[in-house]
Amino acid sequence: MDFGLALNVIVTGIIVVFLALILLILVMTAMGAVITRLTGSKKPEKQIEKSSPAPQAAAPAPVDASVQVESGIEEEVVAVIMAAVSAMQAESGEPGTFAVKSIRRSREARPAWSVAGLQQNTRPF
Amino acid sequence: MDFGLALNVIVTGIIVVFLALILLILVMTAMGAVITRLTGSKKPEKQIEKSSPAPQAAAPAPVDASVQVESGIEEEVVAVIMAAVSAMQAESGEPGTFAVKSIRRSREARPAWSVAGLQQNTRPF
Amino acid sequence: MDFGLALNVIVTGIIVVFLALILLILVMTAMGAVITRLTGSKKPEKQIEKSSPAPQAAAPAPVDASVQVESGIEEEVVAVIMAAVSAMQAESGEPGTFAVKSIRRSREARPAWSVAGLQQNTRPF
Amino acid sequence: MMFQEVISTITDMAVNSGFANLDWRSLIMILISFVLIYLAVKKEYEPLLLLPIAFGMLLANLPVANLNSMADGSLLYYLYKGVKLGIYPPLIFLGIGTMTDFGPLIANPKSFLLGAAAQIGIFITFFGALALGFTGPEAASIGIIGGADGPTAIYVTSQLADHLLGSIAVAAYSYMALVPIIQPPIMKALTTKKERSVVMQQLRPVSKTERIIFPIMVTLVVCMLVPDAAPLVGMLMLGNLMRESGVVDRLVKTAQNELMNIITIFLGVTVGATATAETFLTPKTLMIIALGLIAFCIGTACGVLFGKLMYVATKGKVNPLIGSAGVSAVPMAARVSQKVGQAENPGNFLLMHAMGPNVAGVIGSAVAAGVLLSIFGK
Amino acid sequence: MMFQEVISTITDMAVNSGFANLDWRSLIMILISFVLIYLAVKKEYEPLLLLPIAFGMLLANLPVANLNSMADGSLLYYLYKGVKLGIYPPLIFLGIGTMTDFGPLIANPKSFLLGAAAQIGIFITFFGALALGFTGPEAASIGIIGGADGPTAIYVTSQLADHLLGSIAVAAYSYMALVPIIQPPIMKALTTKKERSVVMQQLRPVSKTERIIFPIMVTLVVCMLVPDAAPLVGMLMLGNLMRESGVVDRLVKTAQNELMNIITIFLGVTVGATATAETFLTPKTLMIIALGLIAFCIGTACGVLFGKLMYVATKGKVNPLIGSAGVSAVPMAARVSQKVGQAENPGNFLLMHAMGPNVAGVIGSAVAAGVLLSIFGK
Amino acid sequence: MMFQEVISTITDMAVNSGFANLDWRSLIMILISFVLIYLAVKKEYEPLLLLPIAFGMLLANLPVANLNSMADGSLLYYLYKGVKLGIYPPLIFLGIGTMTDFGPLIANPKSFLLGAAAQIGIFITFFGALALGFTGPEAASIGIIGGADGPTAIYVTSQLADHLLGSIAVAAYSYMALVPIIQPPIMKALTTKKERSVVMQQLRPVSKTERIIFPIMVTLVVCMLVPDAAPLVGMLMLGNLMRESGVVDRLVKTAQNELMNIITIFLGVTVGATATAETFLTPKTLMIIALGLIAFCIGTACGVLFGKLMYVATKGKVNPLIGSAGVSAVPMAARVSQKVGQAENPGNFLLMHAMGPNVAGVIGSAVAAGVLLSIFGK
Ligand code: NA
Ligand code: NA
Ligand code: NA
Repeated sequence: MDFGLALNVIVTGIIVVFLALILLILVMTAMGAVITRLTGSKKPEKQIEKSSPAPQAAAPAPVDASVQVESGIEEEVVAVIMAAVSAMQAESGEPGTFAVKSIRRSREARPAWSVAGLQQNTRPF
Repeated sequence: MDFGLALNVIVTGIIVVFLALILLILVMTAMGAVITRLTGSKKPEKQIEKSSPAPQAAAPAPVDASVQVESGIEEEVVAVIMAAVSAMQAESGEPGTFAVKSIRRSREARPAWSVAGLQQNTRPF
Repeated sequence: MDFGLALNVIVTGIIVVFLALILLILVMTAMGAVITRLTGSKKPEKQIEKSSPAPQAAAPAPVDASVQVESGIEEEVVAVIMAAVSAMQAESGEPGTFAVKSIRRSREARPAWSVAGLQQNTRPF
Repeated sequence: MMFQEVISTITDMAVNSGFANLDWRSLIMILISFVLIYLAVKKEYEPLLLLPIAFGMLLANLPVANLNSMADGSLLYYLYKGVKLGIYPPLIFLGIGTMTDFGPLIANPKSFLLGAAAQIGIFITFFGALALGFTGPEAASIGIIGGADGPTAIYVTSQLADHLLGSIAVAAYSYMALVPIIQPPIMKALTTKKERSVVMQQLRPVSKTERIIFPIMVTLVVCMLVPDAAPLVGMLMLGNLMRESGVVDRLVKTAQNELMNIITIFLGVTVGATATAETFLTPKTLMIIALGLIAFCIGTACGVLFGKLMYVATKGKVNPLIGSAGVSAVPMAARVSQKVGQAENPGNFLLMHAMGPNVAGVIGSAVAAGVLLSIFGK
Repeated sequence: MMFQEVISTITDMAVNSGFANLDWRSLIMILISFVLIYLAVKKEYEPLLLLPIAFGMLLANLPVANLNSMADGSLLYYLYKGVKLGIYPPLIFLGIGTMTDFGPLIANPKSFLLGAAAQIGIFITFFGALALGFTGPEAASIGIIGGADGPTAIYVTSQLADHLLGSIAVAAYSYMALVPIIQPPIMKALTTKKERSVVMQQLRPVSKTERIIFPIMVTLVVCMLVPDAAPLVGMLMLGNLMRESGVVDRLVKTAQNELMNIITIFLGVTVGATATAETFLTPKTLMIIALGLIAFCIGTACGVLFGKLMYVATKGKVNPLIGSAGVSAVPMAARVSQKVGQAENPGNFLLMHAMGPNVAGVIGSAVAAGVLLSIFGK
Repeated sequence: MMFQEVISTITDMAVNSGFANLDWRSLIMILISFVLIYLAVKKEYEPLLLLPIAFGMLLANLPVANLNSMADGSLLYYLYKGVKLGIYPPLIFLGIGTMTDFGPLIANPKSFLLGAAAQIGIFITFFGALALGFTGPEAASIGIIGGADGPTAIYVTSQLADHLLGSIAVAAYSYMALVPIIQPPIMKALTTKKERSVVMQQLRPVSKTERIIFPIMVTLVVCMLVPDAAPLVGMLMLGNLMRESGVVDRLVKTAQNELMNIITIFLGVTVGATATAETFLTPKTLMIIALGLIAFCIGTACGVLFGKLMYVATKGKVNPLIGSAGVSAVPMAARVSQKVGQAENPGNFLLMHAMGPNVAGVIGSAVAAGVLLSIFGK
């Protein structure tokens, strides 16, 4: 076994993989900043409004067994929506003030929390 | 530049293209005549009857804003049907006596004014 | 013409074809026996129950013109179901005691009398 | 001077055009292609293959255009590679496997015997062809028409005698379309009224496990016994395993639709385009057409006669009419059994019983193909 | 010592990376590919082909990766075989045939004349290209842009001058997307208000028999006269025959969807990936873009002028605006005729009348392609 | 005399049949293929690939039939060309690109780090394989199993050491199916209850513009840095660009369905059919299976440990459980993160946060593949 070659490959490999993905982080972060500046970040906000259900009820946040889930939407997705709601509550500083009562598939083609994308990703390749 | 070659190609090209398509005109016209003689042109007439709505109302021919169009049928197709109706009126000698009130997709597989064909042709290749 | 070759091919061919298919009979029969022993033939029985309509009416068995056939199910399939019913009657020893009144496509994915399979086989390749 | 050049170019094009080079042989071929288009479109004789075949024949016989499957460098030459290298027919079999329900055969394995008996026509026709002066590989390709299985016939012929591909494909698909006309008289002539009236016992239900094991077993047994049948039988059974497993539905859907359709178009057009005047307009073609019919008739007869044997052996439990379905031509031949049986007794439903020999016939002709390939193949 | 090796490997990778080897020419090509992606995605310029073409161009110009269509052994090299050997464009034509309704042309065969007239732009542009110093085969490939038919342009160029494939494909598809901007001024300049207001007579209904015979007749006539057009016209007409026959719907569905889509992806990416800096960043590309525009304009003008001729000949029954549809660019050009006509008279509906010359233009440019291939082809 | 001939022919066929030539090694291979079919069908271990792979293995080991991917002239030999020439895996990546939502990664680009960390398993396993006596290219192919990405593993192995293709593909797909069993113990062992309970902040919404620019940027950066990754990454990103552009839906539909399914069938069967007894029944295969498991475990561990690092660096804002998703195995690994997290705190939803590292892992292993190909490739 050529120990030199081995170490060489390992170190180079790991460095290059990290280098490539760090470069991507920089590029994407820069891109995100540019786009936000250009568009004044108006559009994303609007999207948030659309995708967040208005707080209405007062049940505790953790999963409520009575939540109605439209057939065909997987458990997981409910989890995601729940998570999103929880996260927003965390931000707004008033936790545990409402629960998801009913989930329907949104009409929007490509919401930030891409439900369709997730389900498609489920196909095992 | 070989001026002779150029002219040669141009003249030959144009002559052959016209020759081919004129030949096609002759062949298709002959074929049309033969078929008409063989079938006594009965079938086409029946088709006309089917595809023409019976004149009922008395509004002026040009497009009426209140025309109801079934969703999925493009504006263009309405235009075509309108045109067909107008044309038939022009033939029958009594213009401007009715308007299209409502358009529904015909059940017929292959009407003379092939709506489906048109929509398929729309795909850009 | 090489008469020897000819006869050779014919005899060999026929023997090998029969040999192969007889071998398949043996293998499949053995397999059927093994599976029946392993599963105690419980499952198939259940399937029979499911796919056989309960005898209710008392009309004679041969085809009744008033049988309601769900659109999309071919005549043939009706014939098959009728045949199945007749056959069961023959087994149960009391012929001619009921008729098929109405046929609906079963929800089961793969019934013994595979209706879907039959229809697919219809495609001519 | 320049004008002269134009004249000469146009004269050149005229001289090299198809009109100037149309010989009567090509013209006849074009007319034959018209007849086949008519049969495919108006009579609906196996149009999925006959229409592309007929159009391929038309293209191949347009003078000068050189669009036949043997013309090195042409579009159809490249598409024909899939036939020449034996790729398309097994892929068609993959699709057929995904569409075939072997349940009736699993429920009644004795049907295999009828599927074997109906292949006798293949070998007897082989003998006839040999007697008429065809070479061994040619005779084998002609005999396989009697298998009543298009892709198998094309596979064998493409490997053994591809100059006959056009004639054999046309004969095979035409006779498959004519099964409802060819078979009934033979069936009636060979059976008694009593035999035709036999009502058969219901088939037992077949479990999913059996359905899954079946394609694996068939692959093992057939490919071990006749290795040359492996590409056809292996792909047929892979398709069936995919179907019955129920876990790869998206692959099944594509294999039985888009993949099969794409290959059907390529196969049909290029097989048709092998039929140039030189290879098709020979007395051989007429002989092939006659021999093909004989093959179908003998296959049908042998199936029915073997059915009679089973009728006797089972003391009247087997209706000999299901024997004719052993030629394959799925599912047409099984329907013919059903109809002839019902004509005798309106309450008799033989369809599912005939499906057993019918799908067994597909395996049977693949085995016969393997035998012939092992004897005459390179 | 070991540490040194790692350094040297990384240095090696750095030296061989694209960043170190990025020359300004590749950079410009990458920027051009961005512009094309922008046009395809935001402006929706024929995105089905322009997006794959643009991405192929991006891949081909990534330094070191060597992912261009000419790089022996690369992924795109293999996929490009389908272009190089003349396979993809006829198969695209097969799909187009299944989607084309030739009814309006059958109802009014005189439309063929307009479909012929609009091809004059091809030959005049050929002359212009020759005058600018292009070789004969190059000039022929450039001229064919005026046919306003992507697959035809790609077919001719791939056979005659595939170093220009990138530029010509980009020009062809860009101008096809720009038809609604390029044509109207020319149409208005060449016609009077009175001519534009002509209301045409309703087209006669077309029987199914005529629709079935049409593709067969076109194949016969065109392939006999111009054999080199046979792969394109033959496949176009096979597709149309399959469509009109109504008996092979499953083949039609696949030919017009999956088969066409798969080939469109392969064709687009590999055609785009022929456009390396060496072949694309030359003054020739600019000339091609200019000549392509000229070709479109002359084609439109000739169509309209011939329409005027027919207006006179028929004593005002033909609206000359339908002549511009003869360039093909189906169905965009026909829509332009409709819109310009309706702008003059809101009750005038030229669409179906313009579809005749429109689909005739497809046949016309295939014939022109055949002529050029027969003169300049190997 | 004649009878003797028949006897001799049948003896000949018997002697040359598979039954007479079945050695115990082929028999064991056939039994292994049965086990794999069982795992695919009953246990649903990645059946889309494992079922074709297993059946290919069965076909390849049928004695005499010679239906393995290396047997010149056989059906599977031709279909295997797409693997050998490196065509199928990039096309599968094209389809994966059309199905992948990179949104969570764009919203939180730091996830790229976890996608990088989880690839460390590849290189450590490479070292292990080298230590066990494998050659460099072999060790590289074995290491890449740790990428948890089937097409990438097949691509690298087909280019570097295709005699190991069968073992490596089986190991890769088996472990991908076993991700929900392999990962959780490692994840729990390396994290504290407090870490596992971290609730992460909602991801920001991602605009369409960002989604469109992302694939272009990834193509540029990755292919410039590691040109050998270009075929995989380029096609993945072309697919994703087609998806996100929203203007070529018909191409997207075909790329993610029919094209992908056709190639999956061909890829699976031919990869399985490389596994003949000679190449598969060696101690190497057992080592590969062991090393593959090690690769998965190290990858998972490195991902989680790097997650812990980010947990510290962000002062507890990152849940280290999402690190394990960096191995790719989309979307299984992300679901595992979700489940392990939820087991600790039922109100904690990590799925979308884990999707970031998950899809980053796909890019990460393609980069690693590029590095290994650039070092060991021709
Ligand atoms: Na048969
Ligand atoms: Na044109
Ligand atoms: Na990975």
